[in-house]
Amino acid sequence: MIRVQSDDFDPGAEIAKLHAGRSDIGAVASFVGLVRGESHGEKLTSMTLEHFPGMTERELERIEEQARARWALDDVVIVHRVGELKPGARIVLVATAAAHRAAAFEAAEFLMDYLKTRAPFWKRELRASGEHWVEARGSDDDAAARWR
Amino acid sequence: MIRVQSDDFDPGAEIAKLHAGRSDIGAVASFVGLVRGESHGEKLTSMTLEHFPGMTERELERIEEQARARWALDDVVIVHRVGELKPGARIVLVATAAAHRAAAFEAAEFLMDYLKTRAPFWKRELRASGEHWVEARGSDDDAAARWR
Amino acid sequence: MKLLYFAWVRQKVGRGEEIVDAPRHVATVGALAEWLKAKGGGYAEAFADPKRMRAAVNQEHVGFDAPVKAGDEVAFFPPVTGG
Amino acid sequence: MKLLYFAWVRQKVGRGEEIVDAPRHVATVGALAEWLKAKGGGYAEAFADPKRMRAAVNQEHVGFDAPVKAGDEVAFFPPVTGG
Repeated sequence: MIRVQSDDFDPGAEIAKLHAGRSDIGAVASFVGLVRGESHGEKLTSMTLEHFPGMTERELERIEEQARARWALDDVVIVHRVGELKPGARIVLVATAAAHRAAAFEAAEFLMDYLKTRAPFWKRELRASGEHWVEARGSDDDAAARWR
Repeated sequence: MIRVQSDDFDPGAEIAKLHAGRSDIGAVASFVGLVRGESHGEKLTSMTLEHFPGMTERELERIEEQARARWALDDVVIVHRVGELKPGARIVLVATAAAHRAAAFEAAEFLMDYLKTRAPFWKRELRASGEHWVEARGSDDDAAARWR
Repeated sequence: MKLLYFAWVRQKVGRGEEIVDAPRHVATVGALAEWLKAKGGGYAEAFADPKRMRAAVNQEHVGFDAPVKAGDEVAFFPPVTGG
Repeated sequence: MKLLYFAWVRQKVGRGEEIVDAPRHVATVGALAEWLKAKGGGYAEAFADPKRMRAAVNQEHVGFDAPVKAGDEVAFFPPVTGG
């Protein structure tokens, strides 16, 4: 299940939904990404997330499909926020449910690595020195490349 | 922070506590382990977790210390339940907070692998055929060995 | 052909989308980028360095050698930075 | 010396803890296990296969070659299965 929204989300509720009423799931791994209050040595006032409506959802669905093809997952949830976010705010949640922990952990890491390099979101930071688009990091490409 | 208890826990509340009021944390990785309703092809009635009071807490603290020595973690929480649990019930939570996702994910996996092979808990299953102590799995030793 | 621009590409070009009639020889994403760059002004600035630019045709990531044709939706944007 | 037993070791021995005065030659965890096994009955059953047994001295995991002395707390248990 994928969702793109400006509203905040509740990680505990999302994790609980993944395994509610089921007893075949032994493991739920999850990841929450948060806005950090500092960037390039400057205090961050806010971060604004722009995206490509339509393609974002399709790309997240493709990323979910790839994870499901690769690991025996019982369920997957990806929630990503857009719009203006303050330091400390939640940006993204991925959670994976599986019979055993290795699949759940690996799939959650895969989802984050692919999301970081494939999903059409762009971050703009407002700092003391003005507005700056966040530069893509080579380390994210490297992280994604290990799954090939 | 480590806790051993018979009561259930709230993963969302634990995750939120890790980063509440802070803006230096960019990543929270977490894992929830659940009781599966089937074991060895039989329906599971319940699972009872026995532990070594005192040593359990010390061992979990040692595992947390090792993770903190290895990764730059802002916070760690480990909650493990004991007593009788029904299928679908939560058994364990580990959550790690860090500036970036790689450290958070790796530390959470490390904590689970070490907990599985070092923390003095023992599972007894009640199934149709009677009571059975869960056998330690070689795959858990292998998972723990990759951190050496 | 419908063109979409995101992030600093949008800011430099000065708009988020537009409909264009590209000449017939513009048959790839790369040729389209060159043709837009030749318009000068904000386009020249946005398309100055193809290495900093990514593209999608009909909402699929593609390389600059991918074909484009009338009716396609082509998006230009920087490397993504979500998550 | 205080002895603790957990999981099926506890069930086979028939108790969770006991205080023992081991003879002086019982100076390692392994020697203690052998001495307990020689008591027969549930002890013989519990300590039949040392490969299935783990130990802790004063709440630290140890191997069977670890020293034990009067006043120590020694725990015997199967490989752990938490998480």
